[in-house]
Amino acid sequence: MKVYLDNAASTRVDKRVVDAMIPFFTEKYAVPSSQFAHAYGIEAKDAVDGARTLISKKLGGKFPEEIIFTSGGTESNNLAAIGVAFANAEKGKHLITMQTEHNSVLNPFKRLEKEGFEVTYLPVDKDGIVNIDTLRKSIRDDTTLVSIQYGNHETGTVQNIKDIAKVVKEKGALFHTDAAIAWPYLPIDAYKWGIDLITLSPHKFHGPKGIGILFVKKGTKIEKIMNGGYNEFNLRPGTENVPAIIGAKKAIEIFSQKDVAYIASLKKRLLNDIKTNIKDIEINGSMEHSSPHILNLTFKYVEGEAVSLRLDFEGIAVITGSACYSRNLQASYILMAMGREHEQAHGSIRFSLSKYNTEEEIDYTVQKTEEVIKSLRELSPLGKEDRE
Amino acid sequence: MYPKIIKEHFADPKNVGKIKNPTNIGSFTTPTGAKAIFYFLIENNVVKDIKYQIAGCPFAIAVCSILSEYAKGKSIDGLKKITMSSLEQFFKIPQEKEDCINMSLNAFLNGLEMTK
Amino acid sequence: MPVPYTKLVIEHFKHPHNVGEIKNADVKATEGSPACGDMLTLYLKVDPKTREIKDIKFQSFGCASNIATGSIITDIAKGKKIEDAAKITWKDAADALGGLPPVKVHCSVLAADALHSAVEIYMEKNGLIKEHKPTTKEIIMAKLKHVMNPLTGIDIVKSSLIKDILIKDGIITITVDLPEDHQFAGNIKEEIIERLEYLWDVKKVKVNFSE
Amino acid sequence: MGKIIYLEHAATTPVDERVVRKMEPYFTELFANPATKWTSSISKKVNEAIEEARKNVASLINASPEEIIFTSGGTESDNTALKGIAFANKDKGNEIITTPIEHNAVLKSAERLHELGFVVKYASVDSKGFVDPDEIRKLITEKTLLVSVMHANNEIGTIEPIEEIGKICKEKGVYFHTDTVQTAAHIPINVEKMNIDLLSISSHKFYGPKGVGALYVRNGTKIIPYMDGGGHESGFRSGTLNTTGIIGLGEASRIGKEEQGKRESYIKELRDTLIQKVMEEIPAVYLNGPGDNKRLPGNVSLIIQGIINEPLLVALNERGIIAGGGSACSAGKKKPSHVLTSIGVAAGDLSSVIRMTLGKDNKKEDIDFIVESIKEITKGLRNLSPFWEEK
Repeated sequence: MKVYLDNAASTRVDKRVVDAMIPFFTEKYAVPSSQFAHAYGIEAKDAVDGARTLISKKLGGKFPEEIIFTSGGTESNNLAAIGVAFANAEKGKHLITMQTEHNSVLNPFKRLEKEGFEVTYLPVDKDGIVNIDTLRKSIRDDTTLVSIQYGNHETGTVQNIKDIAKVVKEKGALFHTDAAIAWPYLPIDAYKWGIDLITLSPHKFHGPKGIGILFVKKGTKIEKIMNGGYNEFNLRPGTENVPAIIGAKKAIEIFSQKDVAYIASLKKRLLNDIKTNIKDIEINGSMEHSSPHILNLTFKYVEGEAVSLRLDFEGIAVITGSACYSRNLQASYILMAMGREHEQAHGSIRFSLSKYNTEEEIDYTVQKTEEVIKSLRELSPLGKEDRE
Repeated sequence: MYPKIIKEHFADPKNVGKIKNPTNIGSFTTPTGAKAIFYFLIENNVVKDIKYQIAGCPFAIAVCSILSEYAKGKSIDGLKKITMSSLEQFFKIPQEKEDCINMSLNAFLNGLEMTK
Repeated sequence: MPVPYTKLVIEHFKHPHNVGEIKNADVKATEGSPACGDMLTLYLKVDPKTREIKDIKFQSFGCASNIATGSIITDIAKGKKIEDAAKITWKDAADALGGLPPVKVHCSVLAADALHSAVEIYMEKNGLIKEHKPTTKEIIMAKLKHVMNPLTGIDIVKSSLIKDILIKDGIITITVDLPEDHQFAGNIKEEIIERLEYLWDVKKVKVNFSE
Repeated sequence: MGKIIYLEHAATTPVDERVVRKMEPYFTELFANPATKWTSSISKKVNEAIEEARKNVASLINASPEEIIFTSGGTESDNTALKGIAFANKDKGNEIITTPIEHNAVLKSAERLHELGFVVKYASVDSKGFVDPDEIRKLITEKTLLVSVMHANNEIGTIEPIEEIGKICKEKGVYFHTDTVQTAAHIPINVEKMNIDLLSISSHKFYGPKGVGALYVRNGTKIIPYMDGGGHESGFRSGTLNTTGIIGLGEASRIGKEEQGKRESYIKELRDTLIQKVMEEIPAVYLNGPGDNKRLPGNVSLIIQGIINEPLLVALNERGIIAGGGSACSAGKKKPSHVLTSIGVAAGDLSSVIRMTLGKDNKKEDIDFIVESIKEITKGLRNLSPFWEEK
């Protein structure tokens, strides 16, 4: 049996999405910006504008021009962080983010530090949740941007971005959220909640790769980070990736909340059965505030890469929070920020589900995980005292 | 990504476990909590038996297994000369896995160095 | 497949009305700049007694919407009293065409501008303007906003090419911030003169270049 | 609408059916994120396909696979080349040399660098759009970090003497970047022979998908990454790899290399027939850029005096002929093309330029219809024009 449980990394593109894209490869291939020269370009432009209207509406935005298409979530996060920081540098040079953000947020902020900006990296509690009072106290007069991830990519922990946005607005800063993992699994309402910038990544919800979205609320001061043509309302140059934009639109159109409920039921089944059958596990992340498709568990006394490779032998695709026990600690900085020991961080495995998974697959996964953990623990010198 | 030999030894590691009355024990723990322990039975400078326990990644596990197979019946003087680069005869070492492999090798060499 | 033009626009574009030159026109007015690729020239023949537009024609060096607007606006203006023709707006023309794409406003508006200029020049020439205001820097600036800077695609005022304006004894001296041998210097000079020389209190228009 | 004759291949090309077929499985079957290569065998397969694509792209320009970085397109490649070199080497100097006829992705990146304190020098071009290698040589000082000259111009088709420029850059020890967005897979490129250190490629200009491109970076080049994130592409370019796009680019490169010679001679023949016939049939028509072998195989750029291009394009479009005026990227802006002003096109002719760029799927038998259509429409428009008097 083949079981794909790495949907937080990337998802299968829905067949309907591919079908919607194909004509834009071979027939309606024109560049939308050359609209007045020919009808092909107009059709492409109409299709792209239609996508903007739909996506903006779904996010609780008001204008199609609030949707900027980029090459992916990473570029969207780069554009949000660097573009807003530089455009508002006259007002202030203090920025706030969170220790457990995705690298595509953290690294631009680190670069900004080298450019003379000051960055506060907010800590999180053991569940990975940021404290709103701490945030409130961190916002200063010269704070221009606060960037807090909606759902965490490794643990699935979800921040209360509604309340966070409120605090940020009260203090007069701009608020960006990286919703690449959380949306559309969880709701968002840009205008009502007071969110200025939102990062989305269509390949995380059965859309194509190579396309990202940045929602930029009308009137938000931001500048481009790539130079070239005047595409995307002069905020992101380069020929529009029309087929991918159409694919993203289709993926959003067909995404259903029924699927979300189904995925949540699978996650519950997976967790309960693992808990029943395998001892010495720990849940990483909040149970209460969690993305419905992500479950992160630490299996004590074993190493994550060994677990995931053994599971891969059984046809199950999962990832570990740490690629390796020793030097390469990059991926587990999230668990470390949540106060985990190295040993705990290293045995962590992320299961991430999608609408294509079945109950049979979950049962198979539980059975194989039990076998793999048992076998690797037999090899391990750790934890013998506890077990024997 | 994984060399064939690593994949094979990881899937089915040889000589796993403890030796009841070992002549030599060597262990190595990384600052991040990974750990390998080698148990040796050495007679007349020759490795008669060897076993190990390991909590580590596939490379670390496979290297323990490869070393245990290789060492059996060999003189410890020769085995002491094994370095990271001599492991290259078995497989190409990826840079990002050096630390894990080093851990297993160090536990092995520490055991050989132990005089009892 | 739709071009962003209405059927009526395409119709007027393909078969424009009132095309050509009136040889003995009472007035001729040009708007736009050939370098920017949008220009419209309008000719009027007016009955001196009734002040009705007897004949109206246009020539276009412009885009499809420029041509279509020229066609429809000349239709609308024909037969109207000259004072009433002055009241025809770009919007009247656009509405009559069933709408124009927003990006095309600036080139189609030239037809309305040309009509208004033509009426103004006619009234000026025929002493129909009752009260004359003296030409001020502000008036000159407003006129110069119709002269395009081909380098930037925006007018010479907005693109800060006007270095100095001097009004003395009916002689206007404009200094343009371009070298005299610049590839667009000639065009800009010509257009500035055309924009200002007909004003009632202007005897001469001089254009100087910096450097 | 009936038959379509597409003449805007310099703006974008249709994706080759073979390329689409190659991409398809990577949407719905091999969709895993290739970054998790240590733990997932699906990712491994995806990775192998990506490495295959990298090899094909490398082979197109005679580079090594590890010198190819995948990007989101030509614009990102150009941005990365200019800014990446400037920032990484600012301890050595502060000068960049380029030309006034580059694509906006290069020009605007250079302008941005100028804002940040770098000195940007522009080599002039002659009336055909050629850069003089000797002028480049004279412009290079010990503070020069990078020379960026496009391989061929997208509007007027001029193929620049980049081999000579590359040689000069090598002698002088400065990096040489060339934007080959218009030439890759269309005419031969050899980074070794041409002494190129950095080179930009855009997939959708040669029958590959949009949203993907590549940057060639010669081994040992000192450059810093442009996008910050999870350290993909050996830490150079972050962001989940656009697998389908990359596979598409790889396949388009493979086919491109295989069919380049055949396409080049076929398209050139079409080009020359079209130019010749239009100039014979219609008075007062002039060719922008050079003729013959120094011109991009598919590029036809003409001044048709006495008319402006927009109504011509709309009327051609009514007949199913899709052509362009100037560059697609600045269409919709009133500003005249920087390329046309740089080669000294007269003010009155700037908006009389029509560009037709031919592709491998254009048919010989359509040429007469194209010529006839331009002739008829031009006649009508000239009748309207205040500038035109039949000579």
